[in-house]
Amino acid sequence: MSRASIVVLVLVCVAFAASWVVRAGANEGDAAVRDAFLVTLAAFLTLAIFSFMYRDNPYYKFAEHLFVGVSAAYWMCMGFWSTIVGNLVPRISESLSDFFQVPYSGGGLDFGLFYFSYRYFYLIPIILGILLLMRLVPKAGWISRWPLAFIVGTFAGLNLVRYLQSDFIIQISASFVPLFVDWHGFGHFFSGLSLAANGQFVAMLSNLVVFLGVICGLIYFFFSKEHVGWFGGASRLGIWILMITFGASFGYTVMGRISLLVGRLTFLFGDWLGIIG
Amino acid sequence: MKHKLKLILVLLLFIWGTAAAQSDTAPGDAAIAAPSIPPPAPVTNLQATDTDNDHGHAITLTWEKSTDDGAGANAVVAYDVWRWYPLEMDVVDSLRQDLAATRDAVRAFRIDLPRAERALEELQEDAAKLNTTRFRVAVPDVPGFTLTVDYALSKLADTIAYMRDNRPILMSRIKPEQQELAQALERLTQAHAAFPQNGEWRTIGKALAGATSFTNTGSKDQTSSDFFPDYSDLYYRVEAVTIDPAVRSEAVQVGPVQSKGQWFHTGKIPVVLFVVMFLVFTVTFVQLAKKGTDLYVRPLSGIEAVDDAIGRATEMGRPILYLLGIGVATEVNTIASFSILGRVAKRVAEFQTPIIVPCYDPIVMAVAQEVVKSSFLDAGRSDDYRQESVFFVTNYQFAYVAAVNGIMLRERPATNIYMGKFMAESLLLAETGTLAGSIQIAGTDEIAQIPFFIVSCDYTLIGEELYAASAYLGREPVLLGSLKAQDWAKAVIMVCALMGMVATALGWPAFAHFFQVTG
Amino acid sequence: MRREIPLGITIFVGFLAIISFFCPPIEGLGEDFTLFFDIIAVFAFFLGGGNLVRIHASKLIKHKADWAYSIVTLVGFFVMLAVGLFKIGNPGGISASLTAPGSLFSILYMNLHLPLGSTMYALLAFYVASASYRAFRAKNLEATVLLVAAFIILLGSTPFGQMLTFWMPDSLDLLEIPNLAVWIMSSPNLAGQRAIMIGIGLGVVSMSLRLILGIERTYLGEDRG
Amino acid sequence: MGNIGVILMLVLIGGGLLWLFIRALRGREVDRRVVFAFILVSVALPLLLTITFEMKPTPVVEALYDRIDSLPSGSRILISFDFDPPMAPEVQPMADVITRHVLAKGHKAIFMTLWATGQSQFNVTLQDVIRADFPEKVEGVDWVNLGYKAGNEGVLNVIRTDFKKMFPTDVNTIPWDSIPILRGIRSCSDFELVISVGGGKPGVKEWVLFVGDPTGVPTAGGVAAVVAPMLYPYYPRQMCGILGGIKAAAEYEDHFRKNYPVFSDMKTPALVMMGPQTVAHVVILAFIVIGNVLFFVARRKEVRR
Repeated sequence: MSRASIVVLVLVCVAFAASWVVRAGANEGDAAVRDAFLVTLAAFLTLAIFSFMYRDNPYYKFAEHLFVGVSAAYWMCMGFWSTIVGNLVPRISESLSDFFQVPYSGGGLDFGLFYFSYRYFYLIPIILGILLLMRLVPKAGWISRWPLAFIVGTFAGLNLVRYLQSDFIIQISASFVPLFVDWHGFGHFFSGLSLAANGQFVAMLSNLVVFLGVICGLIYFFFSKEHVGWFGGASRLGIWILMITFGASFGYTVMGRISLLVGRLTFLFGDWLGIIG
Repeated sequence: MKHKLKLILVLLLFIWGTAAAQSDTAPGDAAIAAPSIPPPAPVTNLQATDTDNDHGHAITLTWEKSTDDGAGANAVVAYDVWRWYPLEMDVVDSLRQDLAATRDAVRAFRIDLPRAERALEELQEDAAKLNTTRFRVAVPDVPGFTLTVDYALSKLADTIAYMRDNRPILMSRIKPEQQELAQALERLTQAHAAFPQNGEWRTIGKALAGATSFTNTGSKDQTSSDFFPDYSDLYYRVEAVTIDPAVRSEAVQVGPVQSKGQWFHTGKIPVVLFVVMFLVFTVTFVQLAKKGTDLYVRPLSGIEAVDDAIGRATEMGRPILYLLGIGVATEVNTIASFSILGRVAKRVAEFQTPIIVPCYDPIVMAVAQEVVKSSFLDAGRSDDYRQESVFFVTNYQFAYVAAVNGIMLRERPATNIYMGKFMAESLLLAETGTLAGSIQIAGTDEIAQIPFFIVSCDYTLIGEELYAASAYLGREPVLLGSLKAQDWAKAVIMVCALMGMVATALGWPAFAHFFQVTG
Repeated sequence: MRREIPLGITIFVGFLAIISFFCPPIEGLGEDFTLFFDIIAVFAFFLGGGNLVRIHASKLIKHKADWAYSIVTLVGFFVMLAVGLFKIGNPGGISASLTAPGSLFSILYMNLHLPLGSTMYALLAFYVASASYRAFRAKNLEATVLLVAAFIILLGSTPFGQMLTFWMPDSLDLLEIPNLAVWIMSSPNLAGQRAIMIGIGLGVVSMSLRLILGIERTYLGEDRG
Repeated sequence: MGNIGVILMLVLIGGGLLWLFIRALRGREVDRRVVFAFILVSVALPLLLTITFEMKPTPVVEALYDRIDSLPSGSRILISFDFDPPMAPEVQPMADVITRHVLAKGHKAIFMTLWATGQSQFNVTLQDVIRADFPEKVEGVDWVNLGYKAGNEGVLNVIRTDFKKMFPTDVNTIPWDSIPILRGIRSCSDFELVISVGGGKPGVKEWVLFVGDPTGVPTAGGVAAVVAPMLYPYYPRQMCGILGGIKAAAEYEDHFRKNYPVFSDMKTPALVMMGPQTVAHVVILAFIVIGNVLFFVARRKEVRR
C-alpha cells in the first residue's frame, strides 16, 4: 500500500464516521443510530461506484465484490421463496403448503377426456432439475443434457408461434397503409401542398416513408443475394432508414439516462446530505 | 406489546363458532305492480351454440333484437338471460363448500395449534415471572379493550383442547367428502338430461339493449364455485326487459345445447399457414443444400472480423472475452449466442488463445460449459479446456456489469465479443471495453440497445444478423439452406405488404382481414 | 444414445409446444412450461452459487490477485443467503413476505443492493455523454445520418428546440424542431423499427425451426450440422 | 439569490464549453473525465437551484390524457406497476400523475404489479398520492391493490380470461368476491382501460401482446425513454397512448395541473427533473459539436499533408 492510498483510506474512514455521527444526531427515534449508519453506507457505496469513472480503484473493487455476493444470494432467495414455495409447493403437497403457510391450490390439467393432477405433473420439473444437478457427478454429467434439451425444445416451439403472431403477422398487417390520404384529385393535392405537420402532403409522405422504409429495411437484411444494382440501391436506402432509427433511438434514450443520474443525486443531496427537500 | 400476538388466538376462539355456519338466502319478494305499459316483443331467432375456439365450458347465445329495442314507452333496456339449473348443481355446490370449510379448518388447526400452545406457554411464563396473574393484556385491533390474564389463559387452554379433540375428526371427514363430491359431479350430466324435472330457472346475466349476443362461461375447474359442466344438456331463456323490471316480454327458450372444447383454434389459421410455409421453405432448401447446390451468401463484416479478432488476440497473447448477455436459456437470442460461442471457441482452441466467458444465468453457464468443452474436443485440444474459464457471476444485471467491467480493466482482453440479449448494460460494457482498448464485436436483437453498440463497438450485428451469424460461422450447407429459406420468407412478406397496400388503396378490406389473428 | 435422446426430447416437446398454441384444451401448457423452467432454474442456482463460491474460495486459497476482495464476496453472499432462506429478522416469521417492510432482508436490499444497482445504472448518464462526444462524428454518409437524427431528437427534447424554430410559417411547421422530432419518431423510426422487428421475427422463427428440426444442435455440445 | 445562482451556473458551464471549443479548433481532444465532470455539474447545479420549464404535450401524451379524461367517471381502470427502484426516477412520476388523474376524474383504480419489486413502488404512490391527495377515497370501493403475482407473461395469460384465478384475494388477503370495486370483473376485457407503467420485461410490450391484442381492451403505457421507440409501432392501433421518458411525464404533469387547478401546487417531480435534463442535453449537444469540429480539423490537417 502506498502512502497516498493510506491517507485516502484514513480520510474516507473519517468522513464515514463523521457522516454517521452527524446523521445520527439529526435523526430522531429509536433507530436513529442504525438509520444513520445505513444511509451513510448507501452513500459510501454510491460514491464508490461513481469513483470508477476516474479509474479502477480499491473502493470500486470493494463495492463490486460486495454487489456480486449480495445480488447472487438475493436472487437465489427470491427464486426459492417465489418459485419453489410460491408456485411449486402449493401444487404438489398439502402438508408442505401448511409448513410454509401458503394456501394449497392443487388443480391439474383437464383435457376433457382425462384429468392429470398437478401433484404428478409437477414432478417433471423436479426430476429435470435433479438431472441437471447430475453435472456435479463427473461420470453422469452427460445426463444433464436432457433438461437442457427440454428447455430449449419447449421454448423454441413457444417462441416460434408467438413471434410469428405478434412480431410478424401483426407487424406486416400494420404496414398496410393507404398511400393516398384524403385524396381529392391532383388539383386539390397541388393547391394544398405545404409542409404543415398535419397536412395532407405530410400524411402521405409519412405513409410512403413507412412503406418504403420497411421494404428497403428488409432488403438490407437479405443474405443470399448480392447487394448490387437496384437491389443494392434499395439496400442502401434501407441502411439509411436504420441509421435514422438508431440515431433517434439513441437521442431519445439520453433523456432517460439523465433522469437516473438525477435520481442518484437526489439521494445524495437529499437523503444523505439533507441540502434539498 | 408482546402479548398482542398471543391474543389473536384468543380472538380466534370467539370467531370459531362460525366455522360451519351456513346462511340461507330467502328470495326477495318483489312487489307486484300492475303493468302500466304493454310488454315488449320477445327476441326472435334465438340460437345457442358452443362457443367456438375455446377449451369448452362456454355457450354463446345469439338472437335478433326485439322489435321494441330502440324507442317507445315499452322500449327494451336490457335482455335477461336465464339458465335452467338442476337441483343437483346446488348439491354439488354445498358439498364443495363443506369440503373447502373442512380443509380450511384442518389447515387452520395445523397452523394455529402449535401457535396456541406456544402462546399459552409464553403467557404462563410471563405470569410466573411477574408472579401474578393480575394484569391485563391488550387485544389487538380493538383499541382500549383488554382482557385479564386469567381469562385469557383459560380461554387459550379451552381453544387448545377443542383443537386437539376436533382435528382427527375433521381430518377423517375429508376423504368421504371428496368421494361424495365426485359422485355428485358424475350425476350432473344425468340431472341436466332430466329437464324439466328437479330444477329451476335462474338468471345468469344481462345484455344491454342493442346487444344480440351473450356468452355464458364458467370455470373448467371442478372445485371452483363457477364450474361449468361440459357435455351436459343446457337450456337457456332470454327475456326483453323494459325500464320497469316487472314489464318484460315472454321468455324465448332454447336448448338443449352442450359445450365442449375444440381441438383446433380456427382464428389462428394465418399462423398455421405461415408455419407451414416456413417449414416447406426450410426443408426444401436444406435438401437442396445437402444435394450440393451452391448457395451464395453475402459477406457480413461483423462475422469476418471475428477471425481477425481472434488472430489479434493470439498475437498479443491476451485473452478473448465472450459475453452471452443477460438472457436466460429459454430465449432464442441466447441460444443463437451458444451457437456462435461454439464456433468461436473452436477457433480459439485451434489458436490456443485463452477465452473468458462470465455468465449471468446458471443454466446458461451449464450450456456454455458444455459448448466450449465440446468445441475444444472437436478441435482436438481437449487437454487445453479449463472449466473455470466459463463461470457464473451473478444473476443481477448491474452486479454482472460491475464484475465484467472489473474483468475488462484487470485482464485487459484483446477482443470482447457480445452476442445475445443485452439491455441497459450494453453501453456500460462497450464503453469500458473501448477504454481498455479492446476490439469489440457485438450482436443483439434488442432494438433499443443496437445504437449503443453501433457507436462504441467496431462491428455490430443488427437484429436478424445475430441469428444468421451461427450459420455464417458454421459454413455448413444445411445451415446456409435455412438462411436461403429465411430470405424467401422475406420476399413473401414484401409481396404481401405490396399487395396489402394496393388492396387498401383500392378499398378491399378482405385482404387485410386475412392477417387478423384472434385469440 | 447420449446424443439421440436429448435431440428426441427437443423435437418432441418443441412440436408439443407448437400444437398447444393451436389447440384450446391444452393452451395452458405454455404457462406450465414457463413455470417448469422457473423451477429448473432454481435447481440451477445450486450450480451457480456453487460455482461462485468455488471460484472465490480458490482465489482466496491460492492468494491470486485481489484475493482479499473475494472475502467480501463470500461474506456478502452467505450473509444474504442465510438471511433470505431462513427469513432471519423478518417480523412476520415464515408466513410473511420475504421483502416485508422492516425485515432484515429488505433492509439489506434497500441499503446495499439498491444503491449499488441504481448507481451502476446512473453511470450510463456519463457514458452516454462520452459516447456521443467520441462516436457522433460525420465520418461517412451513414454516420452523418445517424448523427443528424440523434441531434434533432436531442434538441427536440429540450425547450430550445421550440425557441430556435418557432418563427416558421404554418405551412412549413413540419420543420419546427419539436414537430420534426415527432415526425422522425413516428415515420422513419417506425419504418426502421418495423423492418428490424419483422427481421427478428423471421430470425427467431428460422432459428426455432432449426432447433426443432434438429439441424442446429450446438447447444447440446455438438458441432456437426 | 436564485437568479445569481442561475447566471453563475450558465457562466461556469458556458465558459467551460467555450474554452473546450477553442481548444478543439486547435485540434486538442477532450479527456473523457472532463466530459464526465461537465455532465455532473450540469445535472447537479440545476437540481440544487430547481430550474423548471413550461411544457406543451405531444400528441401521444395528449392521447392518453384525453382517453382518461373522456371516459365517464366511475370507469374501471387497471394500472400495473411493472418497475423496480433503479428505474423509479424515470417512471414513478408517471405512475403518480396517472394515478392522480384517474382518481381526480372519479374513476375506479385497480392496481397490480408483475414485478416483485413493484409492490414497494406502489407503496410510494399510495403514500404520496392516494393517502395525501385523496384521503376521502375508500380502499376497496374507489381503488384496490391486488399486489404481485409471480409468473410474468404467464400471469397475463391467465388474467386475460380469468382474473380471479390469478388473484383470489387482494394484497391484504381480502377475498375477491367481497371487494365491491371488483364486482362484475371477470377478465381484462371488463376494464375500460389498461395502463402499464414500466420499463423492462415484462412490461408494456407484454401487456399489449398478451392482453391488449387478444382482448381488444384499450391499452396504454408509461415507459422509460429507452423503451419508447420500440412501442411507437404499436401506436395508435394497438396502444391508445404512450408516455415515453421523463419529458412525457413532465408534459402530462403540466397539462394535468393546468386542467385541474385544484392540483396546481402538487409535487411535480418530472418537471423538476426537466431542468437538469435540459441543461445536460445542451451540454451533450455541445460536445457533439466539439467532437465534429475536432474531426474536421483533423481531416483538414491530413489533407494538407
